[in-house]
Amino acid sequence: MMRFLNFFLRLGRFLLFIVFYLKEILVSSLFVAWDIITPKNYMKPGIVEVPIDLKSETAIIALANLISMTPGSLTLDMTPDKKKMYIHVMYLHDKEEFIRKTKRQIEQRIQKIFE
Amino acid sequence: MNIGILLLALLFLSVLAPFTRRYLGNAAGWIFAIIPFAGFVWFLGMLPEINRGEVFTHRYSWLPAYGIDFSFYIDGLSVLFSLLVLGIGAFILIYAGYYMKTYPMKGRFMGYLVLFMASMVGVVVSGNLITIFVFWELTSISSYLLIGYNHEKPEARGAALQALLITGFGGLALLGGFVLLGIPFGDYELTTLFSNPEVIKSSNLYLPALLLILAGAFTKSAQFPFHFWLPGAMAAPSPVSAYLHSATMVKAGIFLLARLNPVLGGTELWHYLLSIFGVTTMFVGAWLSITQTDLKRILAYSTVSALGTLVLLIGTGTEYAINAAIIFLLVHALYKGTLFMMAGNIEKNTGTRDINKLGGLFKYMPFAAIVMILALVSMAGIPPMLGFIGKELIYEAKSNAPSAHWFILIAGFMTNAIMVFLSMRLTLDIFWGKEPAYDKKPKEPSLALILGPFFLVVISLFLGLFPKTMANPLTSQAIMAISPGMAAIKLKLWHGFNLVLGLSALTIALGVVAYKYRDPIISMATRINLKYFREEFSRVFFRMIDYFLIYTKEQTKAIQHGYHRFYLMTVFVVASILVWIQIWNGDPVILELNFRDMPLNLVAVVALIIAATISAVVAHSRVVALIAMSVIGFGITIIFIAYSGVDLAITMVLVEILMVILAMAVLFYLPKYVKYSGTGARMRDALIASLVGGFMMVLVLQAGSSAVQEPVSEFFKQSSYTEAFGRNIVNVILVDFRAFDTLGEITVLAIAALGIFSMIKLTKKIKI
Amino acid sequence: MESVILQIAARHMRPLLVILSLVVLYRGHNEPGGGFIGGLMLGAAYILYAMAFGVEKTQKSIRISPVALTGIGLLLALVSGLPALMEGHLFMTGEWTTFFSGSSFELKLGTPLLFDLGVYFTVAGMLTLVMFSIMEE
Amino acid sequence: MIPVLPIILPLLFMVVLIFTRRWLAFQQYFSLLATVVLTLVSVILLLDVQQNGIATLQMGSWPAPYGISLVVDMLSAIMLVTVSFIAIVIMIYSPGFIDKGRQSAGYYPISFGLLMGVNGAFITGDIFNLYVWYEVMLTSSFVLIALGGSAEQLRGSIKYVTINFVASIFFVAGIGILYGLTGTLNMADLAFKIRAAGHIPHMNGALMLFFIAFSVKAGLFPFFFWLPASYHTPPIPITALFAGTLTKVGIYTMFRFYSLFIVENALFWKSFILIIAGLTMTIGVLMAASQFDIRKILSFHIISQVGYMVMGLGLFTVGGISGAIYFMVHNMLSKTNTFLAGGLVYQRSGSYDLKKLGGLYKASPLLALLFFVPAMSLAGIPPLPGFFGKFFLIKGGFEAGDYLITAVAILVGLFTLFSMVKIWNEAYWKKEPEEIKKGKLSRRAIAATGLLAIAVVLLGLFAGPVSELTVEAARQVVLPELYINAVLGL
Amino acid sequence: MLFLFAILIGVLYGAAVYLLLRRNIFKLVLGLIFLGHATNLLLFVAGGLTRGFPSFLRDIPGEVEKMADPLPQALILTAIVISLGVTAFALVLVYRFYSVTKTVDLDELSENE
Amino acid sequence: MEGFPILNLAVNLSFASLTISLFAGLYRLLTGPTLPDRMVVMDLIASLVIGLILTYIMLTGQTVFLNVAVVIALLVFMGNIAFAKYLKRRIE
Amino acid sequence: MMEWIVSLLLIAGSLFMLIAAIGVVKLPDVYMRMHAITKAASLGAILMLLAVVLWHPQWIVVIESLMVVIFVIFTAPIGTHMIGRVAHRMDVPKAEGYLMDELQDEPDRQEAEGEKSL
Ligand code: NA
Ligand code: NA
Repeated sequence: MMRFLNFFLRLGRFLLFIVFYLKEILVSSLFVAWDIITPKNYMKPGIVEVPIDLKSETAIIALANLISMTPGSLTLDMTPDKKKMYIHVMYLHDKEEFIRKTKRQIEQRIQKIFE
Repeated sequence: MNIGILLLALLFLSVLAPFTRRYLGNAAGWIFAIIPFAGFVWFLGMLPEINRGEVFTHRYSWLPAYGIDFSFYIDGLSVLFSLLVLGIGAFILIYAGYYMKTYPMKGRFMGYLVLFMASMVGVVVSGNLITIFVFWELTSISSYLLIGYNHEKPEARGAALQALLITGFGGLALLGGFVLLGIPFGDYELTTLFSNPEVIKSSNLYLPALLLILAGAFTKSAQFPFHFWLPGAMAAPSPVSAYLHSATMVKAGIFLLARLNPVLGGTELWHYLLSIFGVTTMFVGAWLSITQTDLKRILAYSTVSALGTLVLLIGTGTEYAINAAIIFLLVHALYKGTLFMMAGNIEKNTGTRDINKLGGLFKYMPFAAIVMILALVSMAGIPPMLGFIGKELIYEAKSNAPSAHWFILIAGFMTNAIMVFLSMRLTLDIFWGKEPAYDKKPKEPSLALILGPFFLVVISLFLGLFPKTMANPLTSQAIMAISPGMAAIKLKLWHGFNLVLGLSALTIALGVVAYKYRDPIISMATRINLKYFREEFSRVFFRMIDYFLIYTKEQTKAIQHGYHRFYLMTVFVVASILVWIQIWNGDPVILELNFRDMPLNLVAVVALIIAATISAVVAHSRVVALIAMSVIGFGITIIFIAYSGVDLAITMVLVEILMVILAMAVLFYLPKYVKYSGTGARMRDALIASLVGGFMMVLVLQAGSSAVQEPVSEFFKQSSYTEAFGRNIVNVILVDFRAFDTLGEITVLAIAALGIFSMIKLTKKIKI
Repeated sequence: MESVILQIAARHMRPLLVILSLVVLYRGHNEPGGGFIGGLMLGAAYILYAMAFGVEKTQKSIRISPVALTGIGLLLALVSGLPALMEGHLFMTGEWTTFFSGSSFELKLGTPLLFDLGVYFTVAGMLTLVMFSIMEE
Repeated sequence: MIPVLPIILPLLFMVVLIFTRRWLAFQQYFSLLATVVLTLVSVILLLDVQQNGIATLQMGSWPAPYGISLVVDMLSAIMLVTVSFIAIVIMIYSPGFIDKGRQSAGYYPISFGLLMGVNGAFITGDIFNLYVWYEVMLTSSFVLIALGGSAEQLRGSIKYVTINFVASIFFVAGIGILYGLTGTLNMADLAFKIRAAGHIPHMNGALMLFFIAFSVKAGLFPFFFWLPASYHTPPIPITALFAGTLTKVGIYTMFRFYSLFIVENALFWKSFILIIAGLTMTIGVLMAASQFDIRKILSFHIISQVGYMVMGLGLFTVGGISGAIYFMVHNMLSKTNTFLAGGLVYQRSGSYDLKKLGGLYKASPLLALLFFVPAMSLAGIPPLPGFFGKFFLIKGGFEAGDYLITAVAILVGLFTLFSMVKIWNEAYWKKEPEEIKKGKLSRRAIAATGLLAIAVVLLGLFAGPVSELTVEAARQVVLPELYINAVLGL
Repeated sequence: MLFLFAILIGVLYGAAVYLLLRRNIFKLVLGLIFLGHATNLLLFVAGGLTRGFPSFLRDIPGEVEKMADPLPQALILTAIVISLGVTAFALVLVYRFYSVTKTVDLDELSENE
Repeated sequence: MEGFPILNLAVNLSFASLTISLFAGLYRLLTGPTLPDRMVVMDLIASLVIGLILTYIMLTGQTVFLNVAVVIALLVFMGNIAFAKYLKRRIE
Repeated sequence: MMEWIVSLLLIAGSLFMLIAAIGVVKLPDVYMRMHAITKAASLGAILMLLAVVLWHPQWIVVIESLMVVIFVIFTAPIGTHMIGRVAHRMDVPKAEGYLMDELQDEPDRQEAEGEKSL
């Protein structure tokens, strides 16, 4: 029974997450699109090392993919021990801020869904 | 007894021969001779019936679909030849059994001899042109194997090759001639041919048929300018020379001319062709024999001359001429067989055949000497040997010829004088004269070695002494077979004093004189030969072969040059030419340009594919080329989708992706791309490419613009769901309507996979 | 060391691709798909796995060798022609049976489907055989 | 049912051999048994065709022209029997010659793939299906020719694969165009439509594409390059198998297509084919004369002799076609036999190079005989079958009034004789070089070669009955209505 | 559209031929792949072009008449798969060729002929 | 789609932008400059093909084409992996 | 009404793809180009699929459309990851103005030689 409930909890989180995620994609996509079609470039690129706390492989790959699908960031590589991820960021204003935001907005949500 | 049984027995014997040596040893010859001797007797027994004018025929169904039977036709001509072949053959086998005592592979040798005997009998008793041809070719092959007996010597191999090629060439021509001959007759049976002999002469196939058949007969019978293989054939051991290359095989051509005389003869063309070739050969053969010193080569050239005489006589075609031909044939076979066997004996005893290194042999081997001298007497045409009768008849024939060319008569006269000269030379230089130092003392040949020569000479002598009772019964029917309606002339040794006798006497006188002045004559002949026959024919022949080989080598280098690109280029260029010609000659292409039918997006896709194609072609990087390939693949996928091919599009995408993976996996190992071709080559290739692309374009236009009323696929649309229970028609076609295609196709996949698998696994193991 | 992300992805995708390939195979008679496409997808599943983990590991995880798979496919395709003979029809004539006839789960099975299964295995076997051979080099 | 067996049995055998590829001895004996079974089936088919006329079968019971038709007429039946007999011989020979590595690397199953393709090509009555069998055959041959992968083999294979691939592409392009023009793939139906319509526009191009494709496969001038470039590279049983089967499939198909599809422009096609035939036989034989490698001589001869077969087609009379078919059967047997004998030479002396060989006549009478019989057959010496083949063709040629090509054919015979004798003189008669290897001959290889030599002799001795079959086959080729009616049931 | 497709097919064949005539063995393989593409397209176009009606039977009245000809599609599918097999084989052959001879220059094929 | 001019317009616009995009991709393929630059073009083209397929579905109403899109979406990345592996081998 | 929504979605989706393509042309280095593609693929496809689903509201269409979306989202990043990773290893030149490249300093980037997994 608990497991059943747990599943629905996760599903709810998952759906919420998707809604959030679609909004996020749309907004930042528009921003990137704007940046592309306007002559002036706003980008401040960089490749950032992000430590990850996820354990399950499913969760890790979900994280990697979501980061890539999020406009402005792209998973480039991961250490074999699955502890660090290297992310290419297009608008890197503040590294720490980026890491915080990624961990909070994506990693933690994923953790709740998959682990 | 049946002729078929005789032939089979001989063939069986020839197959058995190689295995007999171990059991029979040197006695093999005697035992082998039994069958030919039995055959000889059998043919002798036929003579009475034959002389009553009977002809024996047997027919066996052979190639019914082609209306060709395997048939025998035994008449006087066949019997005469068979008696010669089997009679002389029996002696030769006995002779060879001892002669070859010390040689290796005697068994095979005897086998070939018997095989030849069977083939030769086959030729003369065949009742069908094709049957004749089969045996004819077998004589060539057995001759080849016999000439090449001493095959470790290059000369023997060369001589065998030369003989085979020349007689083989003749054989092929002969086959062509026979086939042509069969067209107007509708049959190859001799009986058919003889029953209506005029058919071919009125046909326009006469000329080609005649020329081809003559090519066959002349090469086999060593007529000038094909004569040179015969002296070359002396590389064979003496039994072979005695048997094949004097007494029998070379007469096959003569036999053929005689056999076909009723069908082909009697025309001006026949007459002139045979006379010209005959007389030339007769004289050239005799003339070339003058300067020879090798005993066997002297005999060989004199054989050439005799063969020329025979052709000349058949070509002359008068009653006398035909009579003379048959008698001379007999004469020549008897004395030449003897002479060759004796030449072998002499060589065996003294170790040489060079007449300059021989001399004084009479006192060592008087009996053998007498045998040989009698044969030489016959050759010189001196009584009482049969040779005299022969020569008389020849003179008679020549002087009575319808177009009695003095030229022919003089040439004949000279030839005979040379024969007398040769006879004297051989007699005196070998048996008397200066005696060299022999390694070991020569002695009389053993019984088996002298038996043959002795009997042949004796027969010649008896035939000469009692021509009416002995020679006439043998030959009269043969003469009638050659020329129906002609009678055999009553033969006699003494004709009284007449022109012919005068000529004979003069011939002998001239020969004797010539012998007296032999040294200046020989040196003169040598000088003339050096001037006019600077090259021996056989050397010319081999040089021609060399040139031929050089030519073929060059040709091969030019065509099969090894450059893969140019092979492909040839294929493409020729294909373009052929297809463009077809397009040019075909129906006109009506081009309807309907721009409404061109959605811009598809135009763009086409443009994209073309652009990607060009970039793949000019790409300097393989990765670029491969990516361009996948762009093309995607472009084609879009086209498939735009025109309703769903399964196609899916498969295309999948295959494209997998292909890229595969190509990449392989590319790992290849080195970086290198540009090899220059601009000129590129322009040329572009031109070829556009030719091919162009014709494909036109063909597609033609096919695509033609509307088909009722393609078979209508059936698939109608019955896919109702009968095959599937809504995806493409899939239903693949797994049901045309599942057999699919079965083959997956087999291709499996085989390719296995191939790749083993190519990689196996080459790992094998060191290269 | 191969990319961890790829390995994780391959581990996840292989079962997905296998199931999808079966779906495509089954649907093929009525919808786009069929033995070829299914087989190509099945092959792709294992190739992906091999690209992530190497051939050896992949082969260990399948148990059946690609050669055998190819052979089984061919044999199935061949055998699918035989039931027709038992029915007295010509070779490769489609023979069908219907399960749950009339109900909403009506299921038509026939030898052409078996044939398609043979195609499926052969194609997959071929692909894996080829790719494994090359990748092992 | 029987007409499908020569196709599916090899597939079945192939599958069995795939599964048992680790048991070499089993593979050897099973393959032999399997080829015997195939031969029996083919003989039964032949007898059936002889008794009941052209046999047809509709795959999957789908009626012609919708389904795939299998058609066995006399020509197909003869080819089937010949090929499967050759396969028996090869299967006896191979274990004694091919190294174990190659044998266990798929030689046996893939050989059956080849047989499947070859038989399929002989039997099918559908042009696309024909393409499929062609590909089965070619892919198998690609694999076989590259099997083992020595540098020489790979060099040959690349040429072989590329040029044949191009030909296949031409073939399939022609099929597509023909389908676009007529809407059918069934050969009988196509032939029927062509005859019914009188004139189908634009067909010339497609026909020429077919001609080019088959010319490449058959090794006609000027498309033969792949053949001499590759045939001398694999182990000799493979070459022998190829020599006995592959180019003949091209010829067979050409016969079939010519008979069914050439209605218009017959004169153009006839003269075109005769010219190609003349050039092929001449150039092939001249190139053979220049060679010193036994395998190369024989390979170039294949080309020359293919010219003879095409000549028979060009005559397009019962006599000519029958001659060509007989010639083809003879050539398949004799050529395979010479190759196998060449393999024995190699086994004995370690070389194919005439310059390095010699003394075999003395060393081994059996070896000499085993070469002499097929070589003389190729050279057209009676009573061996080569003579009859040549004779039938010459007869056909003269009777058809095509004197020039017949004269060429006659002359080429001389050069053929020359090159056969060249091998004989050099390898057998020449004195044995001192440094020559004295290898041991495999009994199986000898037995196989001997069996084939006996078959060659028998083919000559029984030229009568055989030529009755070929005449019947030729009649069916010359009268395509028989084929059309048999398939469409008209 | 036929005209454009004909041009496209011509270009593809032309490109294939051009590539086959190159000396680099990689281009040869590329040429083979191009030949396959060109031929697939040729079969497709020569069999007749139909837009928007894939050959799936959906019991919609009148659809069957407009439906694309399924047969050429089936043929192309077969041809695609066959050329996949053959091309794969050719690729591996080329690879073996290189690893044995250490060259990608086709002109070095001429050795020993 | 018949009777909906706006949809027609949308389809055409979609085709237009997608085909322009295709050429953009080709441009990048030809200009590079690096191999990874060219490799990403394949992804772009694959996406564009999915777009084109969807547009064709709108044009013809034939939803079966979705199957093609599914396959492309599912498997195109394998091409990337292969390229990546090839390049990786080259730098090693 | 529905046709307007559908049209809008279709145009929007294709425009996103166009922008992605422009991005591929315009953006200065390979990483940024990959950004453009990854997003365009998903977003453009999602919008256009929405159009299709709305216009053809059948279960099978919905399911297949969902499959396209999920697969794109799942696979496209893996592809880009692979390319990005190898590009970085190849030291593909980066555009100007990078704030940092921490992957460059990653000690494990150079992998052991001779390892063969493909
Ligand atoms: Na059409
Ligand atoms: Na010949």
